[in-house]
Amino acid sequence: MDFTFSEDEQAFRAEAAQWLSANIPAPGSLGSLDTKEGFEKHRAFERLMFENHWSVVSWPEEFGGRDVGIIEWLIFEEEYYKAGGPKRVSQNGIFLLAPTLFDFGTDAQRARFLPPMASGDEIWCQGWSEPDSGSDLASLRSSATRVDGGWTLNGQKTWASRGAFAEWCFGLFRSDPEQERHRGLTYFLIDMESEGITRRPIAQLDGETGFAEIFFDDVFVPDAQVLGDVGQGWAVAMATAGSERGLSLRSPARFSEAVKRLYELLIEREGEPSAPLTRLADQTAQAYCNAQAYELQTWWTATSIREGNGVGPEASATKIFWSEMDLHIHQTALEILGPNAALRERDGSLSDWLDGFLFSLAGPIYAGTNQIQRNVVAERLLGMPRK
Amino acid sequence: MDFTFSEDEQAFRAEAAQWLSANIPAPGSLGSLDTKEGFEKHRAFERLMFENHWSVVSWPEEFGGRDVGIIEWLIFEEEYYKAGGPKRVSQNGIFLLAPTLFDFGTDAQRARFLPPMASGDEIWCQGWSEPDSGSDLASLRSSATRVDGGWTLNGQKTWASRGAFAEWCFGLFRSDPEQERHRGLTYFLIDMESEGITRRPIAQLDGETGFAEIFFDDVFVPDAQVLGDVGQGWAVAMATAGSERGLSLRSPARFSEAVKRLYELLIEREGEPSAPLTRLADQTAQAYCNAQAYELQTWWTATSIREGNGVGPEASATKIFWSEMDLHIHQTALEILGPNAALRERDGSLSDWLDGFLFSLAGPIYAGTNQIQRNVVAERLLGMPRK
Amino acid sequence: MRFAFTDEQLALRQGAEEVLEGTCTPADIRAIYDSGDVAQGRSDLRWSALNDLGVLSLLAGEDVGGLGFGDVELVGVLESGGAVCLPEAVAIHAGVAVPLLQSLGAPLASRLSEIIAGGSAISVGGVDSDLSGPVVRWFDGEAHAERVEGVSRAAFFLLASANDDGVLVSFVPREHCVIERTPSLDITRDLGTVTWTPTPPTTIASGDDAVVLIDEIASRSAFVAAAELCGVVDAMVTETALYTKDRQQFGSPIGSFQSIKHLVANVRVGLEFARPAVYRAAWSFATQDDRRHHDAALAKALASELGLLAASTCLQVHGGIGYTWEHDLQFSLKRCWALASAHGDAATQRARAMVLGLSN
Amino acid sequence: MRFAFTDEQLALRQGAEEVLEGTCTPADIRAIYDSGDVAQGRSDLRWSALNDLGVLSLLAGEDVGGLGFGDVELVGVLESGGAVCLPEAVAIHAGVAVPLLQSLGAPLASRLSEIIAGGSAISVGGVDSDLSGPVVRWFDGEAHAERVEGVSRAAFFLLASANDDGVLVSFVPREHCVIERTPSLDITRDLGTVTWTPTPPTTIASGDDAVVLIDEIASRSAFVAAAELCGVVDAMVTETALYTKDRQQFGSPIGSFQSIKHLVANVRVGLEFARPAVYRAAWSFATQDDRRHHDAALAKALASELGLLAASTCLQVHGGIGYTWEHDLQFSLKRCWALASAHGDAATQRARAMVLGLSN
Repeated sequence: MDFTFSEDEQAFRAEAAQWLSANIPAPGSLGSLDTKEGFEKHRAFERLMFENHWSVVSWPEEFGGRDVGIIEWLIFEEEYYKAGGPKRVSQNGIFLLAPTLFDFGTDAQRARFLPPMASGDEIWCQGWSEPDSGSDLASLRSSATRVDGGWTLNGQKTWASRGAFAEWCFGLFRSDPEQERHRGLTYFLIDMESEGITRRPIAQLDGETGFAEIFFDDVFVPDAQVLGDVGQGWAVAMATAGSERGLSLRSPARFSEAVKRLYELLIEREGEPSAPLTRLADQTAQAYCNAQAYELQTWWTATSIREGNGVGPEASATKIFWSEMDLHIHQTALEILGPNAALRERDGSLSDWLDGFLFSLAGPIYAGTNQIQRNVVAERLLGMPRK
Repeated sequence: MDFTFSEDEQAFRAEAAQWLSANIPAPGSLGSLDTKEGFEKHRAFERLMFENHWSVVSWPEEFGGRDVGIIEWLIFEEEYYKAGGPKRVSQNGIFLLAPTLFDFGTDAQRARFLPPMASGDEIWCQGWSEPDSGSDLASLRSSATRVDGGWTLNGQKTWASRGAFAEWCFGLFRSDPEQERHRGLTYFLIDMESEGITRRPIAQLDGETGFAEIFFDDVFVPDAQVLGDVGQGWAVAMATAGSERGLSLRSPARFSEAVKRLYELLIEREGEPSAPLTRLADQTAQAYCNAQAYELQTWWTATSIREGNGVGPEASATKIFWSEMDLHIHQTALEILGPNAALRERDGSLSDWLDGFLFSLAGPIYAGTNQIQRNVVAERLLGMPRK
Repeated sequence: MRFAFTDEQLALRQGAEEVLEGTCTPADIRAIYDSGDVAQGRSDLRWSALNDLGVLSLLAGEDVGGLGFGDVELVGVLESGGAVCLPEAVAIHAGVAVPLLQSLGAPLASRLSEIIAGGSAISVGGVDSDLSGPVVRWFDGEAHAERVEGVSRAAFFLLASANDDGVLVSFVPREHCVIERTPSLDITRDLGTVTWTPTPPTTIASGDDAVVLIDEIASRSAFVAAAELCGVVDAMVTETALYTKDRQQFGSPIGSFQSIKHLVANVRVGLEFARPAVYRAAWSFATQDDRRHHDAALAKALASELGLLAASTCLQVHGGIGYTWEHDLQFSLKRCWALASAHGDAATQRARAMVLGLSN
Repeated sequence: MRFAFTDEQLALRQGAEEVLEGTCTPADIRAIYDSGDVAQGRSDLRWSALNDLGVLSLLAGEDVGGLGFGDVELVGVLESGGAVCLPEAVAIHAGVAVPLLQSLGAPLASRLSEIIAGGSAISVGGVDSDLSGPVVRWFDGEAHAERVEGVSRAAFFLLASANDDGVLVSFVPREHCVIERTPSLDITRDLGTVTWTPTPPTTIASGDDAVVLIDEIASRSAFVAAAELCGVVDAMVTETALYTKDRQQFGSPIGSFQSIKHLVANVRVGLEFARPAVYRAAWSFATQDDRRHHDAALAKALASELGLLAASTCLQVHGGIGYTWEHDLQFSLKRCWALASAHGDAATQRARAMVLGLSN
């Protein structure tokens, strides 16, 4: 056990911090990811990061990364959130698809897809859920039919974040109609400009179009865009499912930075906390301890991953923890703000805390509801009976 | 709607308060219900109450009551707990069996059993659960076999409160071995001195013998001690099951008196509360509001009962509420007491708060676990699907 | 002692429900959401219909044209309004402004009579609920009241203010006020900041009288919000339970999964215990019982906590679809969040209830 | 940066587990419970076995006969002790007293050396954890330390005290103390009140030095209790999950019911996040990192909260049988309740962690 950062790690941190402090755009200046204009501004920042090799630090250099390990990736994330970095418009691609491409893609696929993914030139959206397949992903019905040189896709996907503007989509389709549930699915990479694709943006609670429904009407996808083996889509998708539940989408710095702001908000309302704490100060202390615990558990997991262990069902525990912590942080902030919390700004926009609260409400729902994750923890970490 | 107490109600309250203040024994002077000595002292107090017609105020006068309504019963309970009345050693009989006797018993049974029940001369224990039938009561296997003039009982019952010393037991046995689950059960009244009965006291978390296992080895019960129709035991038992879950075992005054003591404890530790409340003061305020809500919901339910409505599945909501409130009150008290909470008194006994905490832990378990009660609320109050 | 409604009271609630069923449909609420402006709603129709039913002047005396009823009659109507996320500030008008003007007696009777006859709306501002008692706006020439409800429709405002000289309550016609509307997450809440200059002619209470009146405003505002919350939670939990019968996952309706059952059951349990507290507060106001401030705080504490629990639970049970603009659940969610913090949040009100109830 | 144990560290933990498996069985704990007195346990055997393994002097230097290891080696041993509800106060001896005496260097070296050679026990008293810093006993002639652990076995006591002249830490042989045992709900915790008269010969630190030492005692006590809590919770949740496979109701093992699954899963999630905090604190103590007070508070805050959650959950899942004296679950329940409030409860410690971590 050693919590000291090596000289290399410290140098990496310093370099990242320096570049980020000089280049991170002013807060709010990129606008909302969910508008076309904001989307393009975010994309431009991704390109700037890519050009300076900060977009995907843990990737091999040939694809635009720095070939550093998971520890350095976490260091980068810490500095990114400390510097107030914006949401990553490319996150579906670089965090959710890329690990699968590295594990299951062909050399040609990696060469074709990874660099524009990292540069933001091609933004990806996810095509997992269908209207009748939310938590029960294995029930999906969108189909892939064998045709000459590829497949024809039909059906409907939903909850595709970034789906309103993305260039590419990755998703699972039923390639063998005879098979049920987890069998007979294939993983496809789909050009969103293909003929037969219609997208319908879906507005969220905040009125902005966070996701889209995607309709597939005889969409042709060539064989070169099948990821992994035909019929093995479930295994391919699940091999890296831990990425979404676990640390890659929710690096600890996001929460520790949020807790610092929460503490400032508390002091504004109640002054410096002193013992015995008030209820709101105690809730803030809970948020603080949870964020610290999450950071430490992340280093623990990262060490384990670096030493060759995969991400197991612990990722379900992680997903439960961060999503409920995020909700708790934002609920506490709204309580501190009191009756003004539910107001909009004069221009009709949402305050950062209210916006964050609405976003945090989605946490226990997406990437497998927390109900499903608790089943996984009980069955796979504790060996409780399935039925 | 009218929250004013009538002159009769006020006179009843005054009379009860006067008698109770003059006759309630000094706190702790009766010892523990779970020792033979304490049991007998509690029984003696029951007799005193009975002689003064305070034991079972809502029963007809012929059985020792005052024939008053549920509102007066609640008034009596309020005064009883305000005066610091001891636990009722006769509660299984008067609160759980008596309503069933009134509804399903024969005149002869009522005449035989009710007066000694009310006087404490005959204390009853409950024979519902079996080692393999806890929440799943319908799975019980103890048997009743038809013999000349009555039935022979065999099997084992457990969690019989007061079972170590009680004179009588009421319980369900499977009288038709061909039938399963809720069918083929019969409700029996059993003399605990019958040949073939063995009792084994079970010590609780606090080391005292709160309940007993009862073994039935060819125990003869005459036909006169069948309550309701043969084979109809489930319906007979369930018709008044609401009594256990609902208000009769847990009159609101128990909790409002506990909350007053909690508030005093809080002030001892932290002084008078002022805004913004500390965490412990806020928890105390939650306890206060819950106890108030419980009291009001009880008046609401009592009015409904008086107007001829039965106790429905709302009793499950009531059981969840009081059991979790009771736990919350005691957990808060222990937190206020800090590290001294887990100590015993010098003589090895438990403090009232620690004793109450251990007792409150049983609340979410017995009389149908709160998991089962939540199923009932979901299915019967909200119409959610059973399967 | 009888804690139940009369048939007449239940009939009045049913009458309000019927009017609202016709005039305040989910489509009406959606029209407001989609336009982004509560003033676009079909509010005149609704307001008139409720006025015709007598709901708006339920608590005014028959001598001034009201029905001369009490809060026990009103509370069911308030719940009905909550259930449909009523955009008009009926609760504040009928449950706060009208009874307070009525309580001031003769001097205000003719004004009240005119208002009732004209079907005008009164709104209330300048009072916040807090454990330390009502907080009113400091002013220097101008006074500002924030988060006043129903500003677009109100013809009159009942406004509290304070400066170094003491406390005032004013009754101010709209034309003497500057109104700036405040956008809210719940678009159907017609909030705004009201700016006015307190003058002797508009003063209806000062000094100790004003302090008493402000206390009544704070408690009544908490009570009516608690009643609305019970209404919206009842509607939400009923709709959510129905949704769990229809939505299939893993080959079964999701309502058959125990985890979903227990989540929804917790909301139902909370409602079972919040409602009697709200009804008790209604009775305390109706009878001017000394307990009314305590009872209002208790009711709001329970209802606010319930509202937040209901919102997060019902959203979680609906899953992604509940998170969308196109699902009507959002109306109730946003109403819950707004009402839970308005007029004293759960923590503030439970502290108030405990201190009023236990410290002697 | 490497946050994991070495093979050697894991082997040491396993060694301790094996010793405890043979010497601290549920039957051993039951014997104590049934006799009602911890002094009736087979404690000499256990103590010697742990001493032979080197566990008791793990943190003492090799020069005084210890193993010269650090807290990262110790923490797994402490968890193992928690898992079996170890009746001896090994955590206080090995995790608080020994390292603090070791830190005082030469003046105490020969005493420590003798203690280690003789296999004697040291206990610690007079310090409470509190957000405002350690609180020590006021004395006037005599000083009293309450809730001292392991009083029956301790040959020496490390005792903090204060009066108007300042703060002292004394190192007092048992024969100079009056010991009154304190009955506890967890009968296996050997608690008592220690009374002594601080004298110059027994003083090992005074003034600022004593304040620093007391701070170390408070933080180390919190850390070792947090480690024990993780051990007991791990054992409880594992046993409870097994129980849910065996216990049948409604024709299925109760572990197949979602509500039971989710209750137990919540405990497992808590453990997943408390443990790394405990391990981080171990590293901070091992390296005398400035963060150690913060890290100890964080670890204890998380572990105390987890301990209470685990106790109520595991009892609920066991149902009535868990509520009985004859089921072994009671050992873990009572250990959780005791440790959760000892050395700073969750609320106290999370306040301390936040203030140390965020206020600059």
